[in-house]
Amino acid sequence: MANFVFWLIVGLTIGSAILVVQSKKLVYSAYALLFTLLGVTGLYVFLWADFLAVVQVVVYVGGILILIIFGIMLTNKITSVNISNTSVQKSIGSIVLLVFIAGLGFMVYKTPWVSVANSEPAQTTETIGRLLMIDYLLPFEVASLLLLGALIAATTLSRKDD
Amino acid sequence: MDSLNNYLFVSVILFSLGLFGVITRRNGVAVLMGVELILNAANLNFLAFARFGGMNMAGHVYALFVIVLAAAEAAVALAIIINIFNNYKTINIDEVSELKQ
Amino acid sequence: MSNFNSLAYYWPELILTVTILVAVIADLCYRREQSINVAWWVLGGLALTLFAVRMGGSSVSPLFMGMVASDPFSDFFKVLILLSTALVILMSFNSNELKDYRVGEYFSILSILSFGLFLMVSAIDILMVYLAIEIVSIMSFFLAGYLKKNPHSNEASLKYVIYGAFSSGIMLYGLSILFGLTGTTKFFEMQNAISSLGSDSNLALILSVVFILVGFGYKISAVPFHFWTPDVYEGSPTTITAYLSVAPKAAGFALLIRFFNQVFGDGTAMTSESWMAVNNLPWPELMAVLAAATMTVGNLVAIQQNSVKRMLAYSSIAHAGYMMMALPLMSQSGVYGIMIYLVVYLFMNLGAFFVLIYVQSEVGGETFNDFDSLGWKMPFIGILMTLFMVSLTGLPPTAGFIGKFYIFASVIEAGSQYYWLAFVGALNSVVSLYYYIRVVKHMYLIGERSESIGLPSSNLVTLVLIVLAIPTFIFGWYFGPLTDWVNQSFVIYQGM
Amino acid sequence: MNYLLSWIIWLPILGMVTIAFIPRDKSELIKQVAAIVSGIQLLLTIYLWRIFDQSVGTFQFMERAEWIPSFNITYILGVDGLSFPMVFLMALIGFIGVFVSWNIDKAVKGYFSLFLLLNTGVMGVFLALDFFLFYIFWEVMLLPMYFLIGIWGGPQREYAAIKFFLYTLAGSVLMLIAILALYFTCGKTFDMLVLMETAPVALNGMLWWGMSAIKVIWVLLFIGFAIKVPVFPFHTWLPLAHVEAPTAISVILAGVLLKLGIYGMLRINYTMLPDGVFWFAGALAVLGLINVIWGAMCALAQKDLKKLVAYSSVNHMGYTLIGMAAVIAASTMNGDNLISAQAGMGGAVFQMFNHGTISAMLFILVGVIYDRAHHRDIDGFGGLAAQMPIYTAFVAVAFFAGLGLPGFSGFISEAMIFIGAFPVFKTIVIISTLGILLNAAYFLWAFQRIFFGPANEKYNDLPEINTRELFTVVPLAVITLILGIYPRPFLDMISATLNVLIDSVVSLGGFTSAF
Amino acid sequence: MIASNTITLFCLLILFLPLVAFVINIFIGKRLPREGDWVSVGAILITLLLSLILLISMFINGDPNFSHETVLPWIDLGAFKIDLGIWVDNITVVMLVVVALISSMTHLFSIEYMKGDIRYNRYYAYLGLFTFSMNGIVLANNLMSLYIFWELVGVSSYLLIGHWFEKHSAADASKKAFLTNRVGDIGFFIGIMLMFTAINSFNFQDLFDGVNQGLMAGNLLTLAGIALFMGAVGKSSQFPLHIWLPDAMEGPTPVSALMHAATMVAAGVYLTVRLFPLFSPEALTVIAYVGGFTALFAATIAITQNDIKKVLAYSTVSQLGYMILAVGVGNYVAAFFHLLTHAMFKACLFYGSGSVIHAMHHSLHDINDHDTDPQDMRNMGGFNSKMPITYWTMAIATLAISGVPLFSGFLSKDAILAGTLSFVEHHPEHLLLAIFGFGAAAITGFYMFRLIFMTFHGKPKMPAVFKGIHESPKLMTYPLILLAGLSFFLFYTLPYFNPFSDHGWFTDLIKAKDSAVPGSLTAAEIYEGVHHAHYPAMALSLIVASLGIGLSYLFYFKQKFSAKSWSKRMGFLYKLSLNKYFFDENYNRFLYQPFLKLSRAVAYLDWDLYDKYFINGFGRVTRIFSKLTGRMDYDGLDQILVDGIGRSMQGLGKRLKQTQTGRLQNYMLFALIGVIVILVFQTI
Repeated sequence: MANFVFWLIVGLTIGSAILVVQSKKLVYSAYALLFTLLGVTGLYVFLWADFLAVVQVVVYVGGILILIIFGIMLTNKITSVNISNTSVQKSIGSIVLLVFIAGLGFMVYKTPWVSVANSEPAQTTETIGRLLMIDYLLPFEVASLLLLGALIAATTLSRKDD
Repeated sequence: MDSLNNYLFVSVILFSLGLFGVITRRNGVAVLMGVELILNAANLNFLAFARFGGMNMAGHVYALFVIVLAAAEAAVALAIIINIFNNYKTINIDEVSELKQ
Repeated sequence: MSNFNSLAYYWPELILTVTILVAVIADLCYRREQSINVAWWVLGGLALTLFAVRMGGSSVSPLFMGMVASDPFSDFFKVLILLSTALVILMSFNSNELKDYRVGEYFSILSILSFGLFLMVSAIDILMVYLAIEIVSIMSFFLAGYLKKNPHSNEASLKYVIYGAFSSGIMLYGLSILFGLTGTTKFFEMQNAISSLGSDSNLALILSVVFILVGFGYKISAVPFHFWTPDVYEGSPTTITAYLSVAPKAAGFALLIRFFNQVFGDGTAMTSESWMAVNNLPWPELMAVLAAATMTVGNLVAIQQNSVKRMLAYSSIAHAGYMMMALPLMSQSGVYGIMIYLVVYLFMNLGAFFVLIYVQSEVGGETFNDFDSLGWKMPFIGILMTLFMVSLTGLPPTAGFIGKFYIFASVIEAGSQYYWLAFVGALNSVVSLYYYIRVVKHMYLIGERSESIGLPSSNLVTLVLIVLAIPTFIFGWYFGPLTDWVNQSFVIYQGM
Repeated sequence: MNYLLSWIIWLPILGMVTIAFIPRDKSELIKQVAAIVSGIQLLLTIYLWRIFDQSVGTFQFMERAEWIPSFNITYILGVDGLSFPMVFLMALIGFIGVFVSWNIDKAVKGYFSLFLLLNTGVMGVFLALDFFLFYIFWEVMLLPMYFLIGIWGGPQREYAAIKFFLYTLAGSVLMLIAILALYFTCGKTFDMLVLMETAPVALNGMLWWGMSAIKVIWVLLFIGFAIKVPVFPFHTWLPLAHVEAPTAISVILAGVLLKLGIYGMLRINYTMLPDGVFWFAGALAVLGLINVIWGAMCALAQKDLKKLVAYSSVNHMGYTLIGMAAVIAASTMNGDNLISAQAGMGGAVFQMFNHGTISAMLFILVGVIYDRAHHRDIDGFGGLAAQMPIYTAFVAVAFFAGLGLPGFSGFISEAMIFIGAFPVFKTIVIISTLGILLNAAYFLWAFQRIFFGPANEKYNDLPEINTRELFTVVPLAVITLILGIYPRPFLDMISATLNVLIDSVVSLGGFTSAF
Repeated sequence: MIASNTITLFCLLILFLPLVAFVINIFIGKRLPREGDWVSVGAILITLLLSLILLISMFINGDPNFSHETVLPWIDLGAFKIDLGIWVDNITVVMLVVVALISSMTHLFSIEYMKGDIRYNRYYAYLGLFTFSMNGIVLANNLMSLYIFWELVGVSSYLLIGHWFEKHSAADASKKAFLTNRVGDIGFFIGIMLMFTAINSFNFQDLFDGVNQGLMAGNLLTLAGIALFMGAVGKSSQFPLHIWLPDAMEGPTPVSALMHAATMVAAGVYLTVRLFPLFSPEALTVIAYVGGFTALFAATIAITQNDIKKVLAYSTVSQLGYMILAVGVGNYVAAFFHLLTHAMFKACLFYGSGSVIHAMHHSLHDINDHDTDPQDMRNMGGFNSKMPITYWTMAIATLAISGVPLFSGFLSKDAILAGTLSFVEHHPEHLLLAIFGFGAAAITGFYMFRLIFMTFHGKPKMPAVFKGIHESPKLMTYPLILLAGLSFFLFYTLPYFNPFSDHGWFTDLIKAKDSAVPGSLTAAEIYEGVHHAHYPAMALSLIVASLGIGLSYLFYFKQKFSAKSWSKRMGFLYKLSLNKYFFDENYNRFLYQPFLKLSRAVAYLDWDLYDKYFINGFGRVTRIFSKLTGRMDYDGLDQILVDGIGRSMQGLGKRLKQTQTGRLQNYMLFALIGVIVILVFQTI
């Protein structure tokens, strides 16, 4: 069952990802991205990353994706759903795509990854919190600075006047 | 499903699709979506390695930061795209091309 | 070192943080017309930061639980970053392009950007690396597109953001693989883990190295990750172009050196004569080829530009190539060479861009033709531009020669297998003469000689240009202090 | 005077700074300052000559100062019998050059500043004994030259200037690589005196990509120097640069700058890579031969007088190369072989000096007629001898000196070169003696076309050569003549150094199994 | 008896006084009274006086082995040394007198002849320069100084031939003289180098000793000898470098007399005389053939020339050939003897022709005729009545040159022919030499008398001109008289009076040296042979000379035969002779022009091909690369690769055409391709 669900999620993720990059309509792409992100979230769950799964849903789906859709809407007439989303150099892109899949897949296949057996922790939130407050305090603080900067940047750029 | 490689393969595919999207899409927003795919692929890697590396939480923290940064980046990127739209009335990045000697 | 203890060594960054906050707040307080005054706050903060950096002594330790390192090596780059930031801010007063905008954010974001650069040069954890690069990138996207009403600037920032996101994504993917291989995010732990990896993992290792190189290469604009450079440099406000061509590049090199020595090195300290790449990583050949390609492409394309700004953009690619020549050697003198080159490059390149800014504001254009007979009309500008151009070409007795000299010296020192690289470098500098001297040609040899002389309208411009010109000239023949400084700064945190 | 050599080098810079403070409309004052500064420099070199010890073959008046200790870069100056004549030549031609450029009226201030800067660069090259210093001075010359040709030159000046610049820079970057290679293989020093001792030993047997290191470095240095000489096939910048440059700059270019190449070879290649000398001497002689014949034939076909003179430089410098190659005759430091080596090398050095004075004279005279007639087309004159007798006389002197007439110094040096090189390169010398016929042919033909024949009405009222111009030509003519009659003053000065040089080539090179 | 120091002093004075005159005249001559001719004349007269003192002292001394050498170190580089010096022996003294005498005569003669010339002072200056250089050659004790003065003589010749440079022909002639001489000088210099390389000295005595010791022998020595002889070929205008001398007649006639008849062109002979001990028998054979051939060859040209000076010029070439022939057959004393006598009578002939031309010139000037050539003998005739002194002196000189007994030419020519005959006796395979010698003797008589008859006898061809002809002033006729006087045998046979034997002071004091080449005949042996052949040669030469003179008498005096019809009858040969065997034309066509063309081709190659395409090609290639790189870099693969693949794969280029290729996408694509390439590169 779990196996089935896993493969289902994998299928969903990859399928919608293909749609993201292939769809001729931008809005469809955006929706497909939603499913990809959700699928990835599912995989997170399989990877025992409950906190990250939540963050993924909240930030990615709830934040970034919404931003993207806003972006689409702001740059087009709200009413038109068929915002064209054409592609270029598809053929050579496909070649690159295949090369990368093959090459990276081969790499993944060849490399003897470290694999340590471990049981599923009850939850990850506390550990992450601890890490953030101790080991990764500096990045945590710096990230705030980054967000401040991004905030200023985004607002300044989208400010209508001056 | 309990194999690291499964996750890695998925991530590989996502990554490659992301690259594909980035290099083929004309619409700036769509290109951004490709970037998001790449970031997700990387995150998937981090978490997978974290799990199969003995629940290495550094990977989780990393992934968390990646998500945060992705958000910030998306915000700025979209602000820029909107700006572009205001000036060019298009966001097809290949049409935004006045810069040439 | 624990987080709390680390603060004692973190004065520069703390001061900078305060500066950022002050700037942001000050920005809120000023009206639009006065918003330029934010610059003074930032300048003050930068001065204090510089003071703190210089006072910081030569402690060598990891800070914040091994996130960043405090060492003279990073201090060296911090000084460069502060200098270039301060100079760019000074020059921004005179920028024609910024006149139409509220500039408070410009300065506060610049200070955040320099903070990101600080992190870049001192990071010893791949998380910090990514974070720092992202800060720098995001702030740069914004600054490149600062001229909202200017389509070129918009376009630059769009290209920049997409290319930046793309390459940092690839780098991130490489980092994730590296994480998978080593199970850690800290440089030195990674190094240990890598040195114990079997040869089966080589493929993954190489892949991750290359992917990471995409990110770093993008920062230093190395071929083939340089494509964004000309467009972004051309479209951005010239002040920002100047800044981008110097500060992030310097930081990128610092990061590159530190990362590759400490993660992929054989564990030998960089301060020893030379180090090896682990696990038969074909790093030297790769870097040599990339260096050769970078400078050749940069130079060749620069030749046919008609815009001085664009020419300088391509030439900055070429300069990255020169510096990269010293990377494959993995030797102390190579890193010396890069450090010296960066100092020199800072002065001459900023000088060239600042003259360009001045010319833009006075003449109103940035093509070669706008420089016609400028040397006669504005002798001061003409002489300085000549100096900068000669220095960029690398002719004695200017600082540019000293930079090249040290780079070439390190290449030659590495032995005869790298002589070809030295030849390529040498021929490239001959090629570069052609387009640099073209500016001089337009200034002096083309157009009517005018009898009326114009002096720079702004004392500030004069001052900044002189500040840049003096080291460009002095270091050309008296570079003892420079090498001493580099020598003192050549202390790198090497793990506990 | 303790820092005599430094004074000689840096005095023009002082002058340049002084000029920088003179308002630019006071052009007379600027010229006077330039003249005074060069005059003092000339006096200093004459004083140097008075106190120069001719019996010593090693360096004198050495100055040594710390510079960049971390890279073993030192400020070392010194003069010996090889460099002194060149220093004197530069001082003299620098001084004369100021007067030749007296009627420059475009951007006088810039012109003389650059002129003095050029002077410093050239002096520095001749006096520097630290390789790094040498290279700096070597390159410092380029930029002033670029401007002097590019701003004050003829119609194609931009092209000529950039061509000169690119050409020489291409040579000098190769030289830089060679310098660095020497530095790192021979004990990390730029001190030429040390390198002269260590390099032959250190490089012995070293292989780079299967090639002898000595050969590689030799060739790199050679190309760098050959471009300056200019040795065929690196010579094509010369006619152009000469034709386009203003008179005074042509004078300096031909009079001094071309010597830098030969000087560099003798100073560096010969002392540091003696093995290479033995390897390359044959090629050197062949190149010299090509220079001689090719230059002469090109000169013969020229229609522009200045270009003719320019090609004559190519021709004349060829003799020098042949003479230099003769050093390998002296495989042992005694007896008959040494005679050839001394004659060849002595002739080469003497030829450098003589070409300096003679070609300077030629270019000044070309400038004189160009100033008056505003063209240099050989066929466009005719019969000038009747209209400008004094000028004609000086041109005759210069031409005869140029074609190696006995009584002028050029003859002695050429004869010495031939005599010296003959035992070693019989065929080459025999063919190159054709050069002296061709020399005569192109000079006399040009002379005939310009001065002989019925007077050209167009030039009836060309003013005769004036006092200022005479003042520039006469010293050169006198020197050429005096040394042509009695060369001892010159040859005695170089003789001791020459023997040291030959000794170092012969005793350190030629026998090692480097190849 | 003169002290050794005094000899040195005298020689130096003789050498440098003319130079002083040169310097004074060239710089301030114009401002001196009479344009400074008195400076030169004074200097040369003192020189003459000093030379005569030396000559007298030689007579008093009576020592045939007299020798005096002084050296001055000139170049000293340690091992490489050159000493300049003077070497005086009897040959030198005689030669000095010849130079000083003819030079003085020229100086005097020119006072009238050159009167009113615009470059009068320079003319005298150059004469001084020439005298200085010529004396330098005479006094030199080593090859290097000899070569130096050799070249200086060349340059003074250049200057004097080109004295009237407004005439293109004069300018051409001067250049031609210099360049032709240089060709010979190259050989000369190669010879010097060969000698120096083997013997390491330039000094004559050292060279003789060296050759004697066998430091140089065999073919090398022959080669060196021939190379040295090249110098003489050039200077003495021997075949095949004889072309310049006739043209050199463009110079003022006194100059022709001094340089191109009596002294300078004799320098080549003097050289071979001086260096005789160095020549190997093979080299001498070459020399003999060159000389003999030239003698005959030039004589055949002289027959048909109409320009009075040209006739004399070819006659000079021919006579010089004689001298060279004498050296070649080993009888070099005879060569020198002929040099001496020839100097006198040939100078006399030239002055005579000068006098005639002077008269013609003035006469033509008076009737305002500027087209008639004053030198063409076809315009003369019958001048003997108007110019008796000139006529008689020239006649005497003609007799001398034709080898008529009682005159000096007879003696010296006879000595040469005797030597030749003796040589041929010993080496019958070289019979040709004798034919050359005697043939030339016959023709000499013929053309010289033709000259006299055409000029002074018969009817005046141009009566209008003839009217204005009158004798030249005294300053011109006195030298004529003096030189004509010196053409009598007496001055050479004193203290003996046998007009048929050259036995006299000359043969007593000038003794041949043995050849330094081991195995050669000694001087005594040669003398023996010559002595033996003396009378047959005399008889033969008398016969051929009278034959020539007789024929000439019949043709031109009696006009028994018509020269015109004979010239028609001889057709081709006549044309050959008249056109000097087409040497100039052929040299021009086959040497100069091709070489000039080659030079132009080289210059074109150098400038328009090599520089433009090869050197600038670097720049162009860089530009092209730059453009290519730029396009690759900026425009992507310019839609060829990308579009091409796209089109072929998708089959519809329409949409791709509508939208241009995404530039930014291209950038990223290339980055990825770069990554792939790097990866491939890295993993392989």
